[in-house]
Amino acid sequence: MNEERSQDLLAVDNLRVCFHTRNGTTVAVDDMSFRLQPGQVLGIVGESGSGKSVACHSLLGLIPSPPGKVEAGSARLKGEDLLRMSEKQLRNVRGNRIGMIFQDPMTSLNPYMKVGAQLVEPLRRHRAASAKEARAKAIAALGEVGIKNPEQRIDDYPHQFSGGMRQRVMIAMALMTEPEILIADEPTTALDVTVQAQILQLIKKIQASHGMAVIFITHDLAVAADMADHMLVMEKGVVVEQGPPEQIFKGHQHPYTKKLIDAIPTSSKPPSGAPRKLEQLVQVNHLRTSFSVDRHTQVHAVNDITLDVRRGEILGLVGESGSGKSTLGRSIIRLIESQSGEVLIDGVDLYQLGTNKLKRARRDFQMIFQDPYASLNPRMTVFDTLAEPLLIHGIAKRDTLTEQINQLMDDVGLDRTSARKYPHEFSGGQRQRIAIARALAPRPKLIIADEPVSALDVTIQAQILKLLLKLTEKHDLTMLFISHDLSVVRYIADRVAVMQQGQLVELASTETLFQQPQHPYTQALLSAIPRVEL
Amino acid sequence: MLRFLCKRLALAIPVMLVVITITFFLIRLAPGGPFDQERNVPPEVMANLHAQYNLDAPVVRQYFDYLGDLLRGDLGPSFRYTTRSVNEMIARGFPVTMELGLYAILFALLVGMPAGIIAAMRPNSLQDYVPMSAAMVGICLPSFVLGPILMLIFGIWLGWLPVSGWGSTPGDKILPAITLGSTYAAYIARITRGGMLEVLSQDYIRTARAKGLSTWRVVMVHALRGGVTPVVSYLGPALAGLLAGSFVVETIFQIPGLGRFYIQAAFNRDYTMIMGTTVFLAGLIILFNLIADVILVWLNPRLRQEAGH
Amino acid sequence: MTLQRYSRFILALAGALLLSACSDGQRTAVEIGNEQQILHMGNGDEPSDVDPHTTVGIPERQIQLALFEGLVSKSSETLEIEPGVAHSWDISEDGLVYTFYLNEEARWSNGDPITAEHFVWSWRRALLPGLGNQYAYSLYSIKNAEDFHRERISDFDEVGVTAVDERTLRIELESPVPYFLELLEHHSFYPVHPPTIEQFGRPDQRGTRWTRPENFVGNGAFTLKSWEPNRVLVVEKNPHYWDADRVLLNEIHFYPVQQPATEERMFRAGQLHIINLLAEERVPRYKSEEHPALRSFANYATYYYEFNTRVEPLGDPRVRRALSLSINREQITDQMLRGGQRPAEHFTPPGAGYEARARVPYNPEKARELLAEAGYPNGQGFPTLTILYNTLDVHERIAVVIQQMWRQELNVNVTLRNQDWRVYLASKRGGDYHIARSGWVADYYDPNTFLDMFLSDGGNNDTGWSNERYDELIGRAARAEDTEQRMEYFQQAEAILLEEAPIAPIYFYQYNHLVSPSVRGWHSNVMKHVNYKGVYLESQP
Amino acid sequence: MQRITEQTATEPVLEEGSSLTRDAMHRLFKNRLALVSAGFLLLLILVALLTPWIAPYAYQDQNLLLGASSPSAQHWLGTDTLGRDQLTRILYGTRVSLMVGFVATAVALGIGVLWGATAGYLGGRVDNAMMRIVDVLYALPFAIFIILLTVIFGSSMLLLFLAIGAVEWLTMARIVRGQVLTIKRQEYIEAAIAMGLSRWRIIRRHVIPNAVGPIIVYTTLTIPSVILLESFLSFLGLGIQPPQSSWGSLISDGVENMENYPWMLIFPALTLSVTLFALNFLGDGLRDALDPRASKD
Repeated sequence: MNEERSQDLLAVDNLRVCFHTRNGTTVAVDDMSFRLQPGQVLGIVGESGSGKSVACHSLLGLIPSPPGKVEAGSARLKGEDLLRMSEKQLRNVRGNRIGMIFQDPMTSLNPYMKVGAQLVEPLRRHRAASAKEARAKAIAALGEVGIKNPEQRIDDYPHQFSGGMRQRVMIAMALMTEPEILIADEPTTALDVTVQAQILQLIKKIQASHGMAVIFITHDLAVAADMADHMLVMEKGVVVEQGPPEQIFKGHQHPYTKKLIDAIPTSSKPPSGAPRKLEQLVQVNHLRTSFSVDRHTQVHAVNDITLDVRRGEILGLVGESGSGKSTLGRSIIRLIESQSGEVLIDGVDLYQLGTNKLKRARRDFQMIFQDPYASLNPRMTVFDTLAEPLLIHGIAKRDTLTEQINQLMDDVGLDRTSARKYPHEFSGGQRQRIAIARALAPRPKLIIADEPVSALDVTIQAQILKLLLKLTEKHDLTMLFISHDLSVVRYIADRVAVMQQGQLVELASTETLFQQPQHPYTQALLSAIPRVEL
Repeated sequence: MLRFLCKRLALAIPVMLVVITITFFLIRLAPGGPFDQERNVPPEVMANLHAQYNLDAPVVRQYFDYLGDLLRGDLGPSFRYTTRSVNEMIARGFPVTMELGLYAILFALLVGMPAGIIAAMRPNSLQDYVPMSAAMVGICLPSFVLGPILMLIFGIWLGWLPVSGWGSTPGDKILPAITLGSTYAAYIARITRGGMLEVLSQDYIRTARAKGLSTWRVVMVHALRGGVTPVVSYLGPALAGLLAGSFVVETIFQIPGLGRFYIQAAFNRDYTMIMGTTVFLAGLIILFNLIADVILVWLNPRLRQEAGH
Repeated sequence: MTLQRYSRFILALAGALLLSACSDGQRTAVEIGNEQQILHMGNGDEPSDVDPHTTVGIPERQIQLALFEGLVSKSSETLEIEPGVAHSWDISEDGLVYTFYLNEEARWSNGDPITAEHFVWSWRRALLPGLGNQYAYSLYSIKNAEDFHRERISDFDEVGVTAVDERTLRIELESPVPYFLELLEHHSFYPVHPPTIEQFGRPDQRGTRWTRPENFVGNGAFTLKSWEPNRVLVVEKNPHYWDADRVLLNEIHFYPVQQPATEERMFRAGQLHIINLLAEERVPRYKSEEHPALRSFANYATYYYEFNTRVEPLGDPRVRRALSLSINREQITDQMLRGGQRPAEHFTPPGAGYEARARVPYNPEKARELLAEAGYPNGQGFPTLTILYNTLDVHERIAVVIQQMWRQELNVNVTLRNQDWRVYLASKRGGDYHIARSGWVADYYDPNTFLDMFLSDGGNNDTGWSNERYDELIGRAARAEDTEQRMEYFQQAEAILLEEAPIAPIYFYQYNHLVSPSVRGWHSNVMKHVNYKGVYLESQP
Repeated sequence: MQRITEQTATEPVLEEGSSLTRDAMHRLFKNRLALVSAGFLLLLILVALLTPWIAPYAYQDQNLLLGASSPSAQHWLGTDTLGRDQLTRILYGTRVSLMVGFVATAVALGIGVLWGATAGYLGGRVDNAMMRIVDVLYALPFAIFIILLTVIFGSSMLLLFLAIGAVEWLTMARIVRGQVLTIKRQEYIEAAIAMGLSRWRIIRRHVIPNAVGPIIVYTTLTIPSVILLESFLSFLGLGIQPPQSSWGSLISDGVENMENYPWMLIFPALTLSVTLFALNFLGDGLRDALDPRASKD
């Protein structure tokens, strides 16, 4: 590994980064080494907290310091060690020889400045370009990343661009100085699949045309495989395996790599043993929910939707952000009031119930939320969180309470002894288990799961999905599973409904939908999924 | 934008009405009339005096008369400063108070913002602790202590600056502005620091640094706009509070400002003067809050655009 | 920007500010004033007006002394009556008719001559009911003046003031008033310029624009130059004044400075020649330094406590006397105030040919005896009373000290209550108090101004105390033709006042203020009377 | 804890979790400055409570013969112009100032929390109406109103409490409302609604416990501003009734005498400043402890 090759563009050796906080020292990156050749795409894969971003940021001195500190190692960019450069020298590298793009395009552009002003900055700084030159170059760059009317759009503010467009602006900004290396830190994680596909395409194209080296950081193995020539797999700050994608996928050595690969939901739902009942549990008729943005504009988040959920099935509800899928989920159980339409659960129209009847009826349908950090009251122990629905609906008596809670803890695979702990003491996956236990507590008939795994790392995601499958089976639950991730839906759902702009565009059984998508939108969605094609 | 302004101005009317009503009846509840003196006067004289100022009418009648006059922009004659109308007193006092307030705010901004920015650049270091401790001292030192101390040092011991007056000798505006501004400087320093810390942790600051920009440019061009937002929203109420609270400094430094008029009016039971200044100040407070809101909108391109439509 | 850079920036800013301030050399207002004969004076409150018929306060009085002149004037050095607008006068044998002969040179500040008719017009105005002149009662010694003022008669011809001719004014009195000439010097007797007043409103209209600098016409040694509220009021020499040769100052600047501490700082910073009042706590320091600017002189005024005799147990004279006897006045003046005040063992301050014989000494044994007689041996069963005073540091400290004295000497507990001036007045007037701090400053230089206050129907008697014998003695004094006899009546009345003790005198005021040594011809006196004539400034003291 | 003891012997012992509050305490204990401040304040409160027993002199004791004397063995912090022991005066002043600080803040807290929480939780038109009222009151020149009130009705402790409380509750209401609005949008509230909990139970169990942190922080920051406000009133002679003393009245006496008897200004001013410092540090410390991510202004 240590032989010095003259054509190395970037040679990182034995990098070690620590964070010294009040609560002690954490080693974020340990003994990391890699090489990057000109024109190469290096994919760094790992789950959250694996140190993949810290490593790259520390190369440019962009980690918060204190508490972060580079403790050892070297990073030679054409022989010059970045880690030993003064802040001033580093500034000449940043945005000049190494460009960066970040995960969240919504927050990574300065909302107070026109994009043009932000675009020209690297050029003005590093090339001492005149304002006019820089502007011309910026317009050209915007054009190159596929923004229409760049002459006009250059004077817009970031909020006037959509998420995908903003990521294009970010890329254009990184390209302004024609850097030797582009570090892309999870550039598509916050985007919808269709947009993600476009952006990935764009990066590929630009990489090829400019001959740049790219470090592509992602948690998504499939995306990395799609992009990279060479991959690094990181776990807890350590590079556990590296090699070309084929080698990683086929000939992997490390158990963690295997775990990652296994966690990718590729298969469809294993056919269940019991014969499917076709009886309906929920019937939604012509449901409409709209919000007024201001006096003149109304957004029809749910626009005349009719669908049914059958007893015992998992109905997947798919759509990109803003498609109204969450609103539909919430409208069904009247967490958001609809303007018209009806929701029949077991034949009873929810929208006809009075306040008190509704409260009592609520034990029959529960909800699991996306963000496991926000969905649990931080000031209640797990015990209290689980006891609440049990006591409210008179399911448990004082003397059976502990027993029932223990049962719930067992069900979701949590240690009984941790019932007295508070949510913040658990990891994200464990929290989601608590939330599932809470939803299960009143023994509901229907569970609305709103993106329950999208905030979780892949390995955790796989566990939670398995758990959900197991539990629906065990408790004979019906579930409306809302997700933007088609692979996940394919893995868990019996039937899939696709939503676009408040409307239901397609509803079919999972296999039918994935094999023969009818609606063009469904087709677009499916084709945008990054696949591991080896 | 126009609708927003109209809405806010429409809201101001009931506010003003409440202010007027509360003040009007409150001062009439107070024991002691405006013409009480140490030496008693015969009841006939008192009755004549009251008649001269419409004080013999039923209170409710007086109230509506007052409202009527107010609509015509007439705040009435001062009871205490008999030759002067309240309008005239306000016209004389307000510019002085306003000028003092502006200097004080200017001082507060000039000292407070840099201090806050500097502190935010290296949190929890000496560079943070020194200006922030100074700010704390500023908050904890009431102006009626700071003023006399400054006067003693700079006015009497060193003889550099005058200890009283306003615009009659050069430099007589410096000490009052500093005295009045120091507390605000301290608050602004703290708020700026907080705002800057918030902004400096934003993603777009990382973007700016990743572009290789200098710290100076990152802070001044990228962070400042967002970082000063809380300062701006603080400034509206602060300036209003400063105008209403300048009386201590005005008293200590012999400044013929509105605050001093007001306090004297309260002690003198100068009903019309109390009413006039209260109404005027309440109007100002509303106005300044409105201005602050407008600036906030203007600072934020997204809101600016929405307001523009 | 580093810390160093920042601190350098701030230092530079501060330096620039200071430089800009100091560039004008070091000459103070006082130094410039000395050269240009401009006197800078601290003057307490902002004057409400300068109209002599509608104002009541001392600050206004100080200014009116420069802007107006009565029939007679008073020397500030000897307090003797001197000619004013009238160069001479006759008094009838029975003391009821006064005839004044006006100086031909006497003119208004616009050059018009002053006529006797102007005085008649002015006094009529002062008495017009509609004007609401709070000092109108000082004209009541004139025949029928009170009836006119109280609207019992409407024809002013019946009032005893007549312009015999252009330069002769005759005044008839209700009854002889030995101190009538003293009264004439009071501002309610000042003449005002009829055409000017009529130009800006009715004669009985308050607060018209006639007292604005641009409109003002007066007859004093000075005339109004400018007036910026709460900043400064400037008067300048009146060239038409009959005695203009003796007026040496070009201008006087009156600064409204409420706080004594501020005033003193201004004096020290060279912004004032004269300060109105030196705060008590500063006096000892100036005294010990023998500071040349300190002027300390007795004032014809008394500080005392009033007892509300309608409230038990204060209805009992023994209780009142006991409370009064147990105040250690000497300690208050010598240990606490230390501003030269004299302990007041009687009510009327010595002066004007009168010194009371009766005394309330500090005698705690006697006080305890009296209290026991009244049924409160060693203070047992004595209810908790309250001392009321208006909000001011001195009053507060005196109340605290007296509270402590009563506790120690009599085992009597009192609480303190401070009220804003107007509320305090309302409480006192409404009888809503137990014991109230009070002070009386003489209107004129005669014991009567003190003693007639406690007449049963006295307008300023808030104690509820009445005593027929006392009323009779004061009445006799008013009618007495012989000064010695008159003083004897006062002596007897005062003895009753002290024995019955509706009040407890505490000290006689001492007036302390600072007058820069460069001010010459300034005489501080017992009546706080100022005569700006003859005052001048000298740079090298 | 009852439920734990009911466990059968075979059950494993439950692990005690540590709540956010306990975590916050933990963090607070690590913040030395805040801890020292808290200690100082506790000491101050203790001293204030015990003043009648520990003060070297009775508060009204005066010695006119002594007058103002500099610090000595008998009078550690000197005496004032009436020869009253300065230490005693400051101790009694502490009682008054702290009482004004605490009670007025409590008044503000009471009204503000109730108002803000109601408006925030009910939302919609009620919220609109209630917050408009707050806006209206904000527009009143309140500093001046307090002065007017104390001038007119005399300055009783009760009036001070009410008047100052009446000013400070507005900000408190706004903060609480903001807090409630944020909490209301949290998914755990939605979860609670989905569970069929009653509105009152949601407020009690889910909203209030989560709003407590910022309220406590703001409270510690309100107390110093109340104490300062009282001192301003004292400066105008509208503060507390003598012979009682408050820090404000002592300081304003001290300012008058600062050249002659500097100890009359230095010691009360020092006490006031150190206390305000401590309250501010404690407030900052609490804020950091309760919300480690929150901005530290």
